[in-house]
Amino acid sequence: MSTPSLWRDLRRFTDARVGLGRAGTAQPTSAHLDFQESHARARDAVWSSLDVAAMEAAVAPLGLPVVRVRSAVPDRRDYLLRPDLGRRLAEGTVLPRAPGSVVFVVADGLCAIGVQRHAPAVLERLVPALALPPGPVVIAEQARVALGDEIGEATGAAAVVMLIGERPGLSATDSLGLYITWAPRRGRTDADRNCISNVRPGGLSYDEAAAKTAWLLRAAQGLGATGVALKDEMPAGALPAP
Amino acid sequence: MSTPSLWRDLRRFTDARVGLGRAGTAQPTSAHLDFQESHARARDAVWSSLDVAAMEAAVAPLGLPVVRVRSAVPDRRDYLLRPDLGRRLAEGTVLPRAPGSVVFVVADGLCAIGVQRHAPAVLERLVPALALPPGPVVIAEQARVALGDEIGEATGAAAVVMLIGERPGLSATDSLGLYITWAPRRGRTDADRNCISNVRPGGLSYDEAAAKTAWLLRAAQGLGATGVALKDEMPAGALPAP
Amino acid sequence: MAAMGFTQDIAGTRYVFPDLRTLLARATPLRSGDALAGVAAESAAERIAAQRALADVPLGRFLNEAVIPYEADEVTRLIIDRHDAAPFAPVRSLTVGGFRDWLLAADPAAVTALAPGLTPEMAAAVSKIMRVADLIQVAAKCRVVTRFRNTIGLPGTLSIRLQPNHPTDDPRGIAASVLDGLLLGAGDAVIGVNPATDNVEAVMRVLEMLDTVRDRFDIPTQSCVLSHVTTTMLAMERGAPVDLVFQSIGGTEGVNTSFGVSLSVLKEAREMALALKRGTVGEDVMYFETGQGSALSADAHHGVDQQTIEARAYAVAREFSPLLVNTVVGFIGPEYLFDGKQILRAGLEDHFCGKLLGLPMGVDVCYTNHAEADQDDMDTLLTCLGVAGVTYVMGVPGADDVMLAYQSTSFHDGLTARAMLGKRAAPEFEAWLDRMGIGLDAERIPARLSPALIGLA
Amino acid sequence: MAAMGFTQDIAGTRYVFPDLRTLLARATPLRSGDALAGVAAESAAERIAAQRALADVPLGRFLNEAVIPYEADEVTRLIIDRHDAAPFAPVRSLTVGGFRDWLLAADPAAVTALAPGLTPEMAAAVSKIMRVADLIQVAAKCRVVTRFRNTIGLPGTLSIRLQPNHPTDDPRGIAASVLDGLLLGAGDAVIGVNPATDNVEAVMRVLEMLDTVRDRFDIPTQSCVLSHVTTTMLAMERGAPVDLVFQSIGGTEGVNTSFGVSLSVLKEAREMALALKRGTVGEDVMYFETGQGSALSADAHHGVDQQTIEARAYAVAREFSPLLVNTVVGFIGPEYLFDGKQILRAGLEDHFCGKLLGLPMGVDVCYTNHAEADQDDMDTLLTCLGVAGVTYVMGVPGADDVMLAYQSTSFHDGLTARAMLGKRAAPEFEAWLDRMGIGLDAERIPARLSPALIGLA
Ligand code: B12
Ligand code: B12
Repeated sequence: MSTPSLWRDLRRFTDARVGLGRAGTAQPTSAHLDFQESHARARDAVWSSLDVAAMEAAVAPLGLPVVRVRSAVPDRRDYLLRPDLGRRLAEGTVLPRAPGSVVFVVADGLCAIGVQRHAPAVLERLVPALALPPGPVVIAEQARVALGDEIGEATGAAAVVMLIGERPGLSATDSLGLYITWAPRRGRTDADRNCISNVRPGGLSYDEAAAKTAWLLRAAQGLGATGVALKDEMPAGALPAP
Repeated sequence: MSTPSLWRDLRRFTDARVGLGRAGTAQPTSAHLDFQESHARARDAVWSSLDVAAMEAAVAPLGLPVVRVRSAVPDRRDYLLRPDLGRRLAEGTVLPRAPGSVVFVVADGLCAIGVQRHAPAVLERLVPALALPPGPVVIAEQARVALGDEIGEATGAAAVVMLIGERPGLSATDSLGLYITWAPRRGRTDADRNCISNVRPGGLSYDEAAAKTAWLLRAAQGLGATGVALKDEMPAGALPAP
Repeated sequence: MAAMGFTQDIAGTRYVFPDLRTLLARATPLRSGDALAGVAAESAAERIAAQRALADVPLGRFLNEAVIPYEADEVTRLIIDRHDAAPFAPVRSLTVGGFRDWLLAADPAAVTALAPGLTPEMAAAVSKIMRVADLIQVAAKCRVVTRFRNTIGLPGTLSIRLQPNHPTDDPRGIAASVLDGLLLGAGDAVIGVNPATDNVEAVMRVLEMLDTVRDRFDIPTQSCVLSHVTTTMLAMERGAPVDLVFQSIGGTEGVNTSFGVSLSVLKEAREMALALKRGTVGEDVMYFETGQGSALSADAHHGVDQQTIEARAYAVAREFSPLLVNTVVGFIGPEYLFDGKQILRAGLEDHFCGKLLGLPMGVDVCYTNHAEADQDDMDTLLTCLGVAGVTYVMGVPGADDVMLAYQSTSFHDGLTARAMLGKRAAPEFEAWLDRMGIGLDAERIPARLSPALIGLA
Repeated sequence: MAAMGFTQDIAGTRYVFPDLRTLLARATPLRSGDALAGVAAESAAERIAAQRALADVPLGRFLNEAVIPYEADEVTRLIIDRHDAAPFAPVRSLTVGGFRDWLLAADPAAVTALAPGLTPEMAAAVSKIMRVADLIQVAAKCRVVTRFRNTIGLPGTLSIRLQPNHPTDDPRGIAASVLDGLLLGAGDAVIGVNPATDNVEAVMRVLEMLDTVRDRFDIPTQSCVLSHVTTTMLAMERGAPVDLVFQSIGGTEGVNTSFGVSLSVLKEAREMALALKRGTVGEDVMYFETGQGSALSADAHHGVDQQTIEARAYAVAREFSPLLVNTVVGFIGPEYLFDGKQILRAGLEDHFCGKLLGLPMGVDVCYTNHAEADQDDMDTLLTCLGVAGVTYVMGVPGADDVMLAYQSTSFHDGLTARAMLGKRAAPEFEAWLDRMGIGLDAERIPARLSPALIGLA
C-alpha cells in the first residue's frame, strides 16, 4: 500500500470525522451540513421505542422464559428527566424467581435501535457459553442500567446482564451496552458492575461481546464480585473464531 | 441648592438607575440583586389579568354603556405568541352601534396592572373634555392595540381611544398607553394612529393624558385623520391646572 | 426567467420547495416569528433539507428571482437597481455553500470589498447555513468606518450609544442620565433619547438640552432624538439643533408604510440634515433602527421569513450612508424571538448581515419581560458580539430603560465589554474622557463635568 | 457552633432557609438536576430571596458550618483540614456579596493569591450571585500554570486535549485521529484516549501506541488513556508508559465510592506515576474529570445542590496538583443540565470555581443528543470560555465522538477559538507546530509527519 500523503486518506482508518478539510479555520460547508443532518437523526433516535413483540419473537429460540416489565417512568419525556424512576420497577411488577441464575435484561435505555438489532444475536452466542444456569429474559421499557439491580434482587439471580441501548451518537444510533452485576440488589453502585460498550457493526462484534461477558461472569464467580475489583484480563487471542 | 458633586446625587433627578457605583467595571452586588428582584416581579406582572367586574364598577360613574369583549386568543400563553389573534375579536362577539362617537376600549394588553389603576381616572377627565359624543366603554381581555380597529368598525365609531397596558418594565409595572385612531377599521396600520405613552405616577399625569387625547381628537376631527400626518402640537402651557 | 423549485431528499423523504422565498424560510434556524407567520420548517429534517438545497443555489440566482416582486415593492427595486456587478465578480460563480467557504477563508479586505456587490438575500441565505462561530468570525473581518463629529468603527474600538430615556422627557432627568453615562465612558456612538411624547415642542426642548450638554462639556460626539422622521423634519424646519435624523425602518415597502415612511421621505430628511452642516469630521447624518418581526407585525411580510426581511432593511439603510444602524434584536417580544437562544442567534445574524452589506452595525442587546431571557443571555450575546467586532451597543442606566420598559445593556456592561475584550472608545471620545479625568473616581464627579454646568443643581 | 437559619422577605412573603446547604441550593440559578433532587427554589421570588440572604452571609461562616458533616465525609475533612488561614485573610471579614464586589475590583495577582484560603463552598456561593459576565471577568484574572512535558495555562494561550477515541480502541484508528488533530494544531494539553474496553492488555496497547506516536514525531506533550485509575495502576505495574493518571472524581465521598475510588487510591496512583519520572519540564502527573450531576446520579448528594458539589470535587483535585482538570459540562444529559442555556451557565460556573480554587481548568464544551442543545450553543460557550481564559478545551474529529456518543468541540473549533481571540498553543508545542510545517497546506500532510512513521500505511 502506498503512503497516504493526502489528509483525507486518513478516513480509511476510522469512522471518526477526520480529513474534513477546512474553510479558513472552520469546517467546510459540506462537513457542516453532514453534521447537522446527523444531529437531526440522532435526536430522533432518542425517541425510538422497543418493539416488544418483535423482541419476544427474536429471543424465543433461546428457549428461556420471557417476561415484560416497565420502569416507574410514565413516558419518554419523563424518562429523560427522571433517571430515578427509570431505575425502579413500575408498581405491582411481578417477576419469576430464578435463584442462582444469570438473568438477562433487554432494555431500551437511551435509544432502542441497537438493542432491537443486536441483543438477540449477542444472547444467542452468550447463553451457550455460560458456566451458570441461564435465567429468564426480562424485556424492560424506559429502563436505566440500575433497574437490573431491582430485577436481580426480585429474581434472586446470581448475576444480571443488562443489554441496554447506549445513547445515540452522530455516527451510530444503534450502539448496545452490556452491564454485568454480580449479586445484584438495590443499592449497588456502578463501582460494583462491569461494562462492555459499543457493541455494533463498526464497534465490538457479537462474538467478542458474548465471549467477554462469559469471561467476566466466570471471573466474577471466582472472585464473588463484579466491579472495580474485577479487571478484564481476557487475552486478545481467547476469542473463538468467528 | 448645593452642587451635587457626588455621583449618587444624580438620583434626585430621575427614576432611572443612575449613580449605582461600581465593583471593578460591574454593578455592585446590591444593584445587581435589586435588578434581579425587579426582573422577577416584572415577569410576574406579564401574567396579571384584568378584574373586569371591578373595572365595570370603576367606569360606571361615567354613565356610558359598558360592554365586555375578548380577543380570539384562548389563553395568556397564546396571547404572548399570537399577536394576530389578539388583534381579532373572539368569534360571535356582538357590539352596539355608536356611529360618529368616540369609543373607548379598556384593554389588558401586556400587563393589566396600570389599566386597572389608571384607566378610570383618565376617562373621568377625558370624557367631559371631548368635542365629539362619547360612545360605549368596551372592556377587552387579551387585547392588542389593533383590536380597536375591529371594535371601531363594528361600532361605527368616528374614533377609537384604546387605553391599554404597556409591557411591564423593571421600574414600573403599571404603565398605561393610549392609542387614538380616527375612522378606525380593519387594515389600519400604526402609521394611522397617535400614541400617548407612559401614563402613570412618575410618568404622564392623568390630566396631561386626558388633555392631550382631547387635543389630538379635536385636531383629528379637523384633519380627518390621525397618524403620521397629525403632529402633537399642543402647547406646554395648554394644560388645565392640576 | 421562469423560476424553478428545489428538491432535496433526507432520510428517505423528498422535500420540495417551490421557490427561493420558501426555501429561505424553511432553511432558517427555528424562531417563533417564522412559526407565527406559518413559513418555518415543520421539522429538523425539513430544515436541513432546505439548508442543503440552499447551499447548492448559485448566488447568481438571487439576481434573477426576487423574494418580493420588483413591481410590488420599492425595496426590491432599490436592491436590484443598486446592485453593482464589479464587486460581485469574485463570488459570482459560487453557490451559497461555496460562498460560506469563501467568506471563512477570505481576508478582511476581500470580504469588505464585496459589500456593494451583495444583495440582502445573498447575505441572509449564507447566514442561514452558518454556525454562530462563523457569524462571529466573518463579521469580525468586515471593516466599516463612519464619521460625523468623531470616528466610529475603527478596528479595536467598541462604541456606546448613551440612551438616557425618561418617562416624561424631563430635560433634567435626561441630563442626569447623560452625565451618569458619560462618567461611565458611554456616549461615543451618539447620545440618543427616545422621546415618550411626539409633541414637537417637547422634542425640540430635548434637542436643545442635548446640544447644550454637548457644547458645555465640549464632547466630540453627536446627539439625536429618536422621534418619527417627520417630527424631526418639522423640528429642523423650526431651527432645532439636529445632528442625526433617526428612523425605524423595515425591509418591505409595506412595513415602511406602516411606520409612516418611504424612501423619498428618508431622502428628503437626509438632505435637510446635510444642509445643516453640523458634522465636523464627516457627513454621515442618518441613524436607523431595525429588528426582526416588524414586517410580520405590520402584515407586510409577503411570506418571506423575518431574517431575510431584516437583511432587506439594511438595503434601505445603506442607501442613505448612515452614521449608525442597529437592530433592536430582543426589543419587541417572544412572538418573534422566543427566548435567549433565539435572540442570541438573531442578534449575531443581523450583525453579520449588516456588516457584510457594509453597514456600521450596532446591536441593541436586549430583552423584554414577556420573553424567556435574562441578564445571563445578554452577557453571552454581548460577549459574542464583542468578539464579532460589533460597532456599538446601547448604554442604559442600570440596563433598565424606565420609559421603553425593557432591559438593554448598561453603561457598566459597556465598560465591562471593553475591559474584557481590550476594546477602546472612538479615538476622539477617548481623548476627551482622558481630558475630563473620567474613570478615576467611583464616588465623586470631576470638576470639569460639574452637574451645575448643565443645569443640575 | 449551633447553626442558625436565614430569613428574607420578598414582595410581602417571608422565606426561611434552615441552613447553609439549603440556602445555597435555593440560591442556584435554575437547572434540571436541582429540580430532580428536589432542592431547587420553587419560584423566581424564592430564588432571589435566597440570593439576597446568601449575599449577606459572612465568608467565615463557611468555615464553621459544613454542608456535609465532617464526620460523614472525607471530602469535607479534606476541605476543612487543608484550609489555609493566611491567604484567606484579605477577604475573611467580607460577606458573600462583598466578596463578589472584591473579586470584581481586585487585580489578577490578588485574586490568584486567594486560592488556598478559599473553600469550594465559598467559591460556589459567590458564583451563585454572579452574572455570566462576572464569571468570565473574574475567571480571566486567575493565573494557573502547570507543567509536565510542556507549559499549560500561560496568559494568552489556549490548549487543546486531542481526543482520538475509537469504538474498538483500534490503534490505527486512534492514530489516524491523532494525526488529524495534530495537523489541526490540537494536542498540547494532552493526547488522551477514552478506552471503549476496560481490558488491561488493550489499554496497554493504546498506551504504547500513543507513546510511539509522541516519540516518532518528537511532540512536546503528554499522553493518557482515561481508563479507571485502578486499571492504570495495573498498567503501570506492568511497565506501561503512563504519562498522566486519569480519574473521574466527584465532590462527596459517596460519589467517589460509586466511581470505585477514594483519596487514598488517588494518592497511591499519583505516587506511582511520580516514580516513573516521565515529565521533562514539570511533575504534574494527574488528570481529573468532573461534572455536575454525578453525585445525584450516585444518590450521594446529601441534599446539596449539584454546583456546590461540583466545586467540592475541585478540592479533591487540587490535593493532587493536577496537570489538567476539566468539567464535562454537558456530557451526562438533560436530567442535570436541560438545555444549552443551563449548560452554558454551568460551564462558566465550573470554570470560574475551578480557577478561583487554583486549578488548571478546562471545559468539555459538549452536549448529548437527548439534551436541548446544538452547535450554536457550543460556539457561544466556547467563545465565552475563551474570553474567560479557559485553560484548555477538547478537540474531537469533526466534533463527533464516535465512541462516547456525544458532541464536543472539534479540532476546527479549537483553531477558530484561537484565531478569533488571538490565543496561542502552549509555547513548546507552538514551536513544534512551526518546526513541523503544520498549518500551511490544507490538503497534503507534511513529510515530517508522514503517516507511515506511525504505522498508517
Ligand atoms: C414595542 C414598541 C414598538 C415596536 C412595535 C412592534 C410590535 N409589534 O409590538 C416597534 C419597534 C416596531 C416600534 C416602532 C415605533 N415606535 Co414604538 N414603542 C414600543 C413600546 C416600547 C411598547 C409598546 C407596548 O407595550 N404596546 C402595548 C401592546 C399591548 O401593544 P401591541 O398591540 O402589542 O403593539 C402595538 C403597539 O406597540 C404599537 N406601537 C408601537 N410603537 C408605536 C408608536 C406609535 C406612534 C404608534 C401609533 C403605535 C405604536 O405597535 C404595535 C403593533 O400594532 C412603546 C413604549 C411603551 N412603554 O409603551 C414605544 C412607543 C409607543 N413607540 C414610539 C415610537 C416613536 C415609535 C416609532 C414611531 C419610532 C420611529 N421614529 O420610527 C416607530 C414606528 C411606530 C409605527 N408608526 O408603526 C413612541 C411613541 C411616542 C408617541 N407618543 O407617539 C413610544 C412611546 C416610545 C418611543 N419613543 O419609542 N415601537
Ligand atoms: C454517560 C457515561 C458516564 C457518566 C455516567 C453518569 C450518568 N448518570 O449517566 C459518567 C461521566 C459519570 C461516567 C463515568 C465513568 N465512566 Co462512563 N460512560 C458513559 C457513556 C458515555 C454513556 C453511557 C450510556 O449511554 N449508558 C446507557 C444509559 C441508558 O444508562 P444509564 O442507566 O442512564 O447510566 C448509567 C451507565 O451509563 C453507567 N455507567 C457509565 N459509565 C460507566 C462505566 C462503568 C465501568 C460502569 C460499570 C457503569 C457506567 O452509569 C450510569 C448511572 O448508573 C459510556 C459510553 C457509551 N457509548 O455507552 C461511558 C463508559 C460506559 N464509561 C466508561 C468509563 C471507563 C467510566 C469511568 C470508569 C471513567 C473513570 N476512569 O472514572 C467512570 C466511572 C464509572 C463508574 N464506575 O461509576 C467506559 C467503560 C469502559 C468499560 N468497558 O468498562 C465507557 C464505555 C466509555 C469511556 N471510556 O468513558 N460515565
